[in-house]
This record gives sequence, C-alpha cells and structure tokens, in this order.
Amino acid sequence: MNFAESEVQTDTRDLARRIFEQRMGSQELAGFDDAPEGRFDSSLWRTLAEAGLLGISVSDLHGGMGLEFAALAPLLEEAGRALAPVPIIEHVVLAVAAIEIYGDRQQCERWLPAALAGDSLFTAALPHAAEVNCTPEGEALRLNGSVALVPLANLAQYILLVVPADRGQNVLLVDPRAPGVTLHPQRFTTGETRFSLSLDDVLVPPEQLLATAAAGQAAGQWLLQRALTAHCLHQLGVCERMLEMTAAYTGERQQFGVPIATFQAVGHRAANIYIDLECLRLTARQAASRLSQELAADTEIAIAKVWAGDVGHRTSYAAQHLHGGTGIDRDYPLWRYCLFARANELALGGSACHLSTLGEIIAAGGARCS
Amino acid sequence: MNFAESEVQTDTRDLARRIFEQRMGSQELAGFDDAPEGRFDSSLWRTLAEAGLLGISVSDLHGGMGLEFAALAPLLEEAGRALAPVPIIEHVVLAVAAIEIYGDRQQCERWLPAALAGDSLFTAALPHAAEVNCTPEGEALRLNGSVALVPLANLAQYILLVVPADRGQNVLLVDPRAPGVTLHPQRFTTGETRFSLSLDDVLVPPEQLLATAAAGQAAGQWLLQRALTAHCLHQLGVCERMLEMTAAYTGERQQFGVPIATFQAVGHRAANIYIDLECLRLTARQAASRLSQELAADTEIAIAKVWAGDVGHRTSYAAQHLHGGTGIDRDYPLWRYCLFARANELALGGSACHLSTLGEIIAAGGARCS
Amino acid sequence: MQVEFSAKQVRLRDELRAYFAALMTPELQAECQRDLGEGGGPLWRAALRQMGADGWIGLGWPEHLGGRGMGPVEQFIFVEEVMRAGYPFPFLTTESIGPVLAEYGNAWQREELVPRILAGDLLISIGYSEPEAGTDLASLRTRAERESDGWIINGQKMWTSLAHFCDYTWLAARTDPAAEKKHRGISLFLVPHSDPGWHCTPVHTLGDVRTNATYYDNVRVSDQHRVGEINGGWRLITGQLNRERLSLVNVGPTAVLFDAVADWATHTHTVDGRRVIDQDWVRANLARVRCGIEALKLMCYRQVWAMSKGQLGMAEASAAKVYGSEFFIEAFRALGEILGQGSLVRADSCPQGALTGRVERLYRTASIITFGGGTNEIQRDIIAAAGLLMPRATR
Amino acid sequence: MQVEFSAKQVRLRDELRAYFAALMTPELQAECQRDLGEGGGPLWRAALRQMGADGWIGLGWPEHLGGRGMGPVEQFIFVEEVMRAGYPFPFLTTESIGPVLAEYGNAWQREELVPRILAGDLLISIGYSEPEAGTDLASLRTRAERESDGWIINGQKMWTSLAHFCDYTWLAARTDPAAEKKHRGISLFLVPHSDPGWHCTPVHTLGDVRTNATYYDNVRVSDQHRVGEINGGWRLITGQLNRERLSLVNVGPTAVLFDAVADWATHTHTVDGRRVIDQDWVRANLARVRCGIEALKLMCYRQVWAMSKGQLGMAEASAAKVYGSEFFIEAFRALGEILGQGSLVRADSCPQGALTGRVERLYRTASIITFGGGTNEIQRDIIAAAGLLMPRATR
Repeated sequence: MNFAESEVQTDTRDLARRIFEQRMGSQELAGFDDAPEGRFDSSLWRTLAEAGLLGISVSDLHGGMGLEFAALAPLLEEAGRALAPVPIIEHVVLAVAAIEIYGDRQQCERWLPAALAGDSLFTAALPHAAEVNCTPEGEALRLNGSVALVPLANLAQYILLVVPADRGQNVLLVDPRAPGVTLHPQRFTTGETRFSLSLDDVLVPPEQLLATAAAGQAAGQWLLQRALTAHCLHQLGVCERMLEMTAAYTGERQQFGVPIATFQAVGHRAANIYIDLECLRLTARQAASRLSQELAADTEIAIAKVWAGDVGHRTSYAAQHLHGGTGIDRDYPLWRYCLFARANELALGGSACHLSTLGEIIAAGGARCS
Repeated sequence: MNFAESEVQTDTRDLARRIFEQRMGSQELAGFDDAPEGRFDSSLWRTLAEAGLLGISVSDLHGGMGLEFAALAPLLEEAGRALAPVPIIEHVVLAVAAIEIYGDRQQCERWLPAALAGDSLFTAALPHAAEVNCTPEGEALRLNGSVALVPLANLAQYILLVVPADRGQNVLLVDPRAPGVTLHPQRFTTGETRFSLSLDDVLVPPEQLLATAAAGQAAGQWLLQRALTAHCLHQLGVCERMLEMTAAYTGERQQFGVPIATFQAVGHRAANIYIDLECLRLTARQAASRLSQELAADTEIAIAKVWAGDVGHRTSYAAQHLHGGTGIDRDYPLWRYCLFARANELALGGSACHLSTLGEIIAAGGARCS
Repeated sequence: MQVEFSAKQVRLRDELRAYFAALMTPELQAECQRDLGEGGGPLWRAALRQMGADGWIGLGWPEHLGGRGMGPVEQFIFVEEVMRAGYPFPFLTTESIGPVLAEYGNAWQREELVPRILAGDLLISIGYSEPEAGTDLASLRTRAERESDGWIINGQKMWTSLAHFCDYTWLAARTDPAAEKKHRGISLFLVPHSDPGWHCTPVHTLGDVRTNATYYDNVRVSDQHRVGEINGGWRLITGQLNRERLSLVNVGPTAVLFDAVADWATHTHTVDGRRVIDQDWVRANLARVRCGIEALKLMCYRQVWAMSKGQLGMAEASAAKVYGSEFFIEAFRALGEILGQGSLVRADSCPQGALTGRVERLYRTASIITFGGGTNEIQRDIIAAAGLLMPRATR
Repeated sequence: MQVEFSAKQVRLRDELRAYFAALMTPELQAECQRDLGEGGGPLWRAALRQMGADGWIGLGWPEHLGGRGMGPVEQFIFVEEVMRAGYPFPFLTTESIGPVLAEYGNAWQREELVPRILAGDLLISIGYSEPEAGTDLASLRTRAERESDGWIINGQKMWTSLAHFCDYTWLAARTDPAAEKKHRGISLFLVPHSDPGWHCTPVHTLGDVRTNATYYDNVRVSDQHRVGEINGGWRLITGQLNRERLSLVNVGPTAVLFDAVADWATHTHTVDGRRVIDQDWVRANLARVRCGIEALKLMCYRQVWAMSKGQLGMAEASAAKVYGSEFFIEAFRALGEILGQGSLVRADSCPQGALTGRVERLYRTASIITFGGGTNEIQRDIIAAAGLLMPRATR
C-alpha cells in the first residue's frame, strides 16, 4: 500500500503546473472563452509537445516516455486546475493510446511521431455521443449517422470514433475532411464551439480501422475506462481550484466587520467540500492506479465517476454561493471553473447513470467489499 | 384553496391533546417502554372512546361522528406528539373503517358499537407484512402462511388482514384464538412486543369476510392509502415534538459560555428540520385532504410517504446530534421519539420504495404537474 | 385544508393559460430567448402593456388602487401562469415594489406611479447592494443629503439587475451617518434613470444574463421621490424582500419543465431501443424532482393563502425561499442528467425552446437566488430565531 | 499511489481472517450479542487474552514495547479484521490510550501497563465529559489536588463507557484552577477502579448499550498515576482523540454488512417472484452505500499509510471522522430500507447474527460518534482552519 506520488508523477505535476501557470493567466484564458474555432491554444500545445508531455504514456519505441497510465494523472489534474485549452483527453488519453495499442506497425509509424510532436492533432468521441450505423464495404466501412459535441473537429487531422458494430464495436479514425462528413458548430456550455458531425455514406478505408467487432468491443471498453478516469482526474483539478478560491475569498471578504469565513455556516460549507474533495481525489486516483496495473476497474471507475459528478456539482454551487455575486461575475475567474465542472460531470454519463451501472454490477454478484 | 384547520379539526386536536397531556407524562410512557403484552393503555383507550374519538370518521348511523377522513388527522398527529400507547391506526383508521365501508349491515351491527365504545379491540396488518395463501373452502376461506409484527394481536378480538387472493385481494377478520392461529412474540424496535402470526389451515367463516377478489383488491388499496397517510400524519406529530425539544434544549444548554443554539451550525441544522417539517406537514395533510374528498391520491400519498421517511430520519438524527449524549439517554424523553420515527419511516415501505412507486406512476404517464 | 383551487379559480387559470398561449407568439418567444429570459425588448414591452390594458397585472389588487380586487390567491395564479408561459415577468416591480409603494408611498407615488405599474408601463430596478455591503446591507455607504427641498445622492450600487431598461431605481441610501444603529440611518428613494448623474455599466455573468453596476454622481431628486419616512428605509427594505421571496421561488416554470422532461423521456428511445424513462435512474431522478415540486408548490400556496388572511409569517417566507432556491439547483441537475450531453449545448445552438438549451441555461443561472434576495444563511438565522425561538448570537 | 495490499499484507489478512473465524465460536458470538456488541463477558475476556498471547494486539507496535514491529498498516489490518469478525474490540485502550501512554507515560506506565494492554489484560475507560463540560471540554470541573506525594481527586464524569468492566479510567482533571487559559490547567491521571472513592452507575441509552456516570469522591492516587506533565493534559487529550478518530470510523463492519445485504437481496425473492435485488431502488441504495464504503476505506487507508510515514494531518483525521460517522447513518438507513420491516425487529427476537437484528441495532446506535470523539461541528471547524487556512471566529 502506497499513497505517495511517484517521482515521475511529481516531476510531471511540477512541469505541467509551471507551463500552465506561465502561459495561462486569467487574461490568456479569457481569450478562449467563447472561442468560435474551438478551445485550442496551438502554442501551448507545442510547448507541451516539446516538454514531452504528449507522449508520457506512449512507448519509447514511438518516441514517448513509456510510463504507465497513472503518470498521466498529474497532467490531467493540472490541466483541470489551469483549465488549459488543450485536448489532452481526446488526443493523448484516447486517440494516441488507441493507435499505439490497437494500431499495427504501419499505423503507429504513420501517426504517432507527428501526434507526439504536436504536428498533427487528433480528437475523439465515444459511443455515448454517437448514433452511427456501420456497414462493411469490402475491407472498408461505410458510416451513416451523427456524432455530437466533438471538440476541435475543425482542426483535427482525424477523429477517433467508437461506434456500434454488428457484433461489438468499431474503433476507427475518420478524416473530418472526407467526403460525406459535415461539421455543424454547436456552442458548448463552456462557451466554446464544438461540432456535431453528420456522416453521410462516409467511407473509412481499412488503413483507418484500429479494431472491429469483438476486438473493437474490448478496445472500446478500454478507451471508455480511460476516458471516464481522465474526466474524474480533470474534475479533481477543477474542483481543487474552486475550493482554494473560496477559502481565500471568504477569508478576505468582510461583512459585519469580520471575514465571512469566520461565520460557522461558511466555514462548515467549505469543510464539506474539503471532505468531498478527499473522496473524489482518492477514488479518482485509485481508478488511475488500477488502470496502470491493468487490474479490473469497472467498479472503481463507476464509483469515481459518481463522485466526480456529485463533487463537481456540490463544489460548484458551494463556491458560487460563498462568493455571492462575485462568483458569477465574469470579471472574476470562478465562473469558468463552474462550467467545466458541469462538463466533466455530464461527460459520458452523470452520477445517476453510473450509480445505476454500479447497481447492475452489484446485482450480477460483483463489487463486493471483502 | 383553504389551508385553515376546520373547526371540528381544531376541536379534535384540542380534545386529544388535553387527554394525552393529562394522561401521558414521561412517567406514564415509561411504563410502556418494553411492554411485554404490547403497547396498550386500556384506560386511556376507554377515555378516548368516551370522548367519541374512536368514532370520528364513522357514520352516525353506527354511533360515530360521521366526519370525513381529514377529521382524523389531528388525532393522529396528536397521538404522534404524545406517543400515545393506543392502536389508532389499526383499530380506527383500518379495522373500523373496513367494517363500516365493506361490511354488510349485520357485520356493522355486530362489531361497530363495541369497537366504538372501546369494548372490543381490533388490530390490522396489510399485505406488506403478510405471506399468506388463501384457498376457498365452501363459502369460507382457508389460510396458510404468516404475518409479521402485528401489534396487540394478543389482546385483539379480531385482526383485520389484507391478503393476496387468486384474483385480487381478500379483506377479512381473523380471530387470533381460532384453531390454527399461533402468536409468536417479536420485540419491535420501539421495545414493545408485537406478534408474528402463524396461520396453519385457519378457517375464516363467511361472516368474517369483508371483501374478496376484485372488490377486495379495491378495498385493500383503499385501506393501504389510509394506512400510509395515517403513518405520515403520526410521523408529523413525532417529528414536531423532536424539533421542539431540540430548540428548547439547545437554547438552554450552555457551552463556551453561551447557549449552543447561538452557534450557527446548530441554528442552521434546526432550521433545516423546520423546513423539512413544513414539507412533511403540507404533503401529509394534502394527502388526508384528498382522501377526504375522495380524489385520486396515489401520487400525493407516495410523495407524502417519501417525505415522512426522509424527514423522520433526518429529524431523528439532527435531534440526537444536537442533544449530544442527552439525546440518547433514556432518562430524557427524546430517545422514544427516535424509535417511533424509525417505525413510521419503514411502515409499509421506506422512502426509496415509495420513490420507486412514484417513478412508475410517472413512467405510466401520471403525476404530471400541469 | 383544501389545496385545490375553487371552480372559479380553475376557470381563471384556464382563461389565463389560453390568454398566454395566444400572447406568446413565436416572435415574442424568440425575442425573450435572445434577451436570455430577462425581457426588455420591444415586443416584450408591448406584451406587458397589453397585460396591463387587459387588467391582468393588477388582477388581485384592490379596486381603489386600480386593480380588480380579486385577492392574493388570484394574483398568484396570474403570476404562476405568466411565468409558466415563459414570459420574463418583472415581478420585482409588480409584486414587491408595487405593493410597498401602495402601502407606504406618498400621494404622487400612489396615484401616479402605482397605476403605471399596473398598466405595465413603469419598471423599477432595485439598488441595495454595494461593493462592501452585500449580506451586511445595513453598512451601505451611498449617501443622500438634504439640499434645499430635495436630495443629492452619491454612491455606487452593485447587481442592479434590469436597470438598463427600467425607469427608476428603488434606492437605499444613508441619510443619517451618525445613527447609532446603522440600519436606522437609511432612507429609500426612487431615482429616475433620466437624471444626468445616473450611470449604468453592464456586468456580465456566468449565466450570460447581464446585470449592472449603477453609479450616482450628484443625482438630484425632489423630496417627492423619497419613499416612506426619513431614516425609515429599513422597514421598506425588509417588507420588499419578504414579498420578493415568494416570487423568487415560484414553482411554475420548474413544474412545466418537469412535465416536459417526463414526456420527452417517455417518448424518446435510447440506442438499445428502450424508452429513456425505462432506465431506473431516470425514474428515480424524476420522482425525486416531483416530490420537491409538490412540497414547494404547497409552501407557496400556503403562503399566498396566508397573505390573503393577512398572516404571512417571517419564518415561513424564509423557509420557502431557502427550500425553493436550493431545490431548483438539485432539480435542474437531476433533469440535466436525464437529458445527458444534450444539456451541455447552449440554447443558441438548439432549436427554439428546446428542452436541452433551457436546462443548460437554468443550471448555469440557478445559484443567484441562494444568495440574492437575502442569503440563505440569513434566512436560516431568521428561521431559527423567528420560527423556533432559538437565541441568536450577539454580534 | 497503490491502494492494494502487498502480497505479504494479503497473507496477513488471510491469516487473521482464518484466525478470527476460529476464535469467534458460537458461544462467544452469543455472549457478545447478549452484551450488545460491547464486550466485557468472560468468553470475551478470554478471547482478548488469547489475542494478546498470540501476539496480535501489538502486531504493529515496536518490538521494544512488546510488539512485533510490523508497523501501522499491519496494525490497521488487524483492527479491521477483528472488527469485521464482529468481536467488540477495545480499541480505545489498545489503539488510542496505549500509544499515548507509550509515548508520554512514565517508566511504570510504559513498562508495567503497556505490556498488559498488549497482552489483552488491561482495559481503560475514558473520563473527559462532565455534565457541564461536553464539547467545551476545557471547562471541566473535576479537580485533582496535591496531597503529600499523591493526588486527591473529586468530581463526576459522564459517558464513561465500558467503565463497568475496565481496570482504570483515563481521567482529565483540573490541577490549576487559576490558569489563565482553561485548557492549560488540566492534567491526566490513571484512576484505578479499585479505589474505594470510585463509583460507577449505569446510564441506559437509546441503543440499549449501557454507558456510565462515574463519581470520584476523594479518590487518592500516587503521583505515579499521573500521565505526562502537570497541567500538560490537553496535549494528551488531543493526541488520544486524534488516534481515536481513525478507529471510530473503521469501515470493516459496514463492508461486511454491505456484502451480506447484497447477497441476501440476490438470493431472496419478493412475493411477486422477483429477486429483491431486481427492484430498482434496492440497487440504487446498494450502489450509493458501495460508493461511500469505497471513499471511507480509502480515507482510512490513506491515513494509516500517512501514520506509517509520520505524516498524519489533523484536517484529514477530522475529515475521515466527519465523513465516516455521517456516512454510517445513511448506510444503515439505506440497508434497513432494503431489509424492510424486518429491520424493525430487535436482535433478541431474531436468529443469532441475523442481518435484520444487526441493522436494527446499528441504526439505533449510529448517532453516538457524530457527537462523541469530538463533535462534528468542532471537526468541521478544524478542517476549515487547519485544512483550508480559513480564519476562525474569535470567541
């Protein structure tokens, strides 16, 4: 049993935090608030690539650091703390990992170097957002349907999709510029533009398929586990910053001649969030640790996502409330965090939905405590 | 729209409170704490009978007051406030009402006068507690099975049972001394003895049947609605007293040189219970009002029972916590209320169960707000 | 107790519902959506005047004040229906300031302003909060000083919502800086926005809704613009806030939303072919929201009934405000979970009136009333003291 | 971070689980049930001595104190297993007073008493609370006065749980009534229950468990019975309470209960033939409890790991205590709902060890630790101050 951060985790955290703090002040963030082209800072992206942070979990064969999933955790948490406008979940956690694990040598060689160098951008969408029909067409696949809320689909070279197949799922890369693909801008809750994809008879050639049918099902599950865990870790960073802001603000804001933090109702509400954050922190990091060790993790991930939703919701409203009007004033940074907490909460299903998943596991005889 | 108590409700409340306050001090209640013969004060029962309170909702044809169900509400609330050791729900709300509404003239004449006079005692158990098999035997019914946690089965002349039938339910009276009936004492959470009934080939003659099959189904539903609403009203009285005790105790108990009520955390927790009680009070009384007006009430009753469970649970723990050790000391009266709150919470299903019932109503297109 | 409306009240409700169905044209709806549910546009103004002309705004008001004398319950039915219809009704003016003006105003205010309010012709924003005076309202610094027969006002107010399209600000200002108890030195004024010393700058918020900072630089008003007694403003403020609370937690819009989400979940299928509502957690969320709506509805009805008997209690008003404001947050969350990712799409990317965009915005704006209208901490203090007679901390 | 036990720790756990399966004979279980899960009976005492003789109680203690030197994590595994087994383990003596005695005690206490604690031969109850000193512990009035080379003690203590079968009370008494800060005038003593001036009367509680009022009438103890420095008791009290908190919220018994209820619901059918667990609300309750167990387990493990590194933080200990104590209440409620009416039947009317009777009793006794061991209000104050560096109210 060991709850310490590994040396490489600490290094990653320090490095990421330094980069984000240098580059992502309030003013820089404000530039991305309603980003019509999506929330992407290409210069920051290049810096991360140069620091090697896009390849943490990729084998050194492909130019990465060859570390386990848990090494990504500090990067995701720091990205949450900073609200960094970079697609770490879609590009690093999902697309790059899918190519490395499920792609053949050619696919790896074709895409990974540029992806790690920050030269080509990938994005991703899991089945939660997709209503897509796949039919085989020789060795290719023909896609029809739609996919909602894909970030940076306009800028990405490829979009990693996990879509239902006859038997299982298909994991594949779609070129957003391919014939039959149309992007419709959608304004996301955080203000940025995302894209709804219409797929009309889109042909995906075999060299863009990563895993299909039963193998695709396993790949899709593997990616879903990673995505859920990544959102939990990002949420942790988001919520930590909200609590820090709240503790600092209430310690300074005076009413009735005293800092409002000295009112027991204020202090206790902040204390409740402190406890909530402990729960999220420990369950999210446990999920990451189990993924790293390639242990069964469905139960632990469902639990972490329930906490991520609950804690995000409660932290956001406690922070807003304890800040009073300041909490919703767009000239103070809190409001942005509230929106990202909401986005993480609902990403790939909210707490109620994952609680139900956990209930199914229990009813099937799993998730026992012994 | 009218939220005022009717004159007859006020009279009933005043009368009941006067009787209970005179007769049920802490010392008197203590005498019933672990009552091995069940929690029944026969002398108090006779007083209630003499005051006419056992016949409030019974037609004047049978010697009652002929009032609507809502007239019973204050009696139930006051019984909860006083923790009166009398079976108002089983005898008045269920058995007497079932005889009056579903019995024929002979049955009414045979049982109601003595029941209203306090000369014969009835008790009751609804299907929630019963695992009973009924088979016809000529015009009689043969019962096999068991029924749990029947209060006062040892003292009652008859036990009103609602049990599953081939098509619907059977509503009938069982004589606890009839051949084949065995009573097993069970210690209830409140400390008193209740009884588990074993029914082995018990023959119920036709003159003890009140409603069978489809008619019995309707009767059973009608009784269930009344029982649920009655527990909500009783719970209201129980919780009101807990909150009053808590406000008074925290206003007097000094720590750090001040009454602990002046700590915001204490005041706010009590305030939360105040709000909770508003919710229970209004939903419970609404349910009673709808029953009185013979309006559809399944939605409103499910809602009230969800609140009764939630509010009972929260009030009990808030009161215990804010009293500190005093709250669990059997020399101070709070502890008794905590147990009755629990009993009402779980009677005929807890909040989670009724929330699920409400969900089914909604999924079937009901319970809209329009 | 009988919660149900009388037959006459049911007819009134039905009449109102039909009225608003006609009034809320697609054009008006589009304008309201553009204005983020806040109102202020030309169609919105025209509709308000229409309601006034049709006698609805003063429905429950006494006849001698220009109303139709039907009483608080009927007035509440009107407000609930106008809010259910999705019309951003300026209830602060009509339901809280209006009645206080009618009770405490001078002849000009009662005879000129109140009728214009009931005609849908006059809008008033509220100026209490300041940068350093929020929950501790009594510490406000904006000053009004006597100058010949009028007043000269200097200061700054925060969160003066709607001010940019209102006619007056209902302003709390210090008139006796030497008063021993700070709240005894405050008076109320109606400041016309036409005054050259009045300025308004927008403040943009999480919910996108604009609010304002307002500035008072040597604003001059006649004594006629003072409301109530000199240094007697505190009572007007608490009276206004007490009335405001009931409107803030009107359950109508949430009830409409619940029905819509329940119907949507009944008629929409998941990828695997089940109805959305056949998922256990969807039912549980809906049931939980439904329980809360019922409780809040009853609290509001009970209060409006109490108003009709002149018995509105302070603790009950605070209880409804606390419960309602915190319930809305949970309700929007639970309904958003059901709509899923859709409720992350902003209304301007959704078809007009789409459920998803509505919930997205409601979730984003729901915190305002837990601190606005008197923070919930203060309300709980009030409940403990006034409702439970618990001693208060000396501070 | 790696939550999982090492292979060696897993072996230890398995060994302990087998050990306790054998130790918990039906006779011992029956005695524990009779004693309401509190212990104190002859079989219970024999089992405790057995554990001591087998080297379990001091498993994690350093060898020079008579332990086996395995460290805090292994000690925690032992405590979790003994509690999972349903044995009422006297953790206040072994896990909180014992370590404080080992750190601050004099030679007699370290060399005579500590070994007897680890041998399962010595039991100590805690005497802090008084009728007028509960949460405000520093205001305690029980006095210890110098008398030649010893002390004479007078006063009364409340809630001295287990005292009726313990050997000593760990007593906080005022030794400097003139100390400017009240908490600076308190010292700690070990009062032997054999003293003729020591009396104990039962206090019966909601949960049926007996606790005690204890009385100190001219109790005389030698100076050897004093623990730590004169007037230095406050530090020992907080040290003891910090250690107590972790034991109070041990998740073991609740984890066992969860598994049992989940299995019961899987194998039991409702009247209509479905499995109990196929009801949506049953799954939801189980899932909610399961999430809480996981969080609490991780909090406790993280803390015991931090202890092994000498890093136990005050805010984290308070957070675990608050979370655990409030979670237990919700967990017992949710599991009780699943068992339904059955969880209204007392254990003495149920078959031995029946789930229903266990939940009935657990629900009834669960509030104690929200105010015991330092009220949760105080813990939240600590979290805000020590964990979030928020300023505290001056009082």
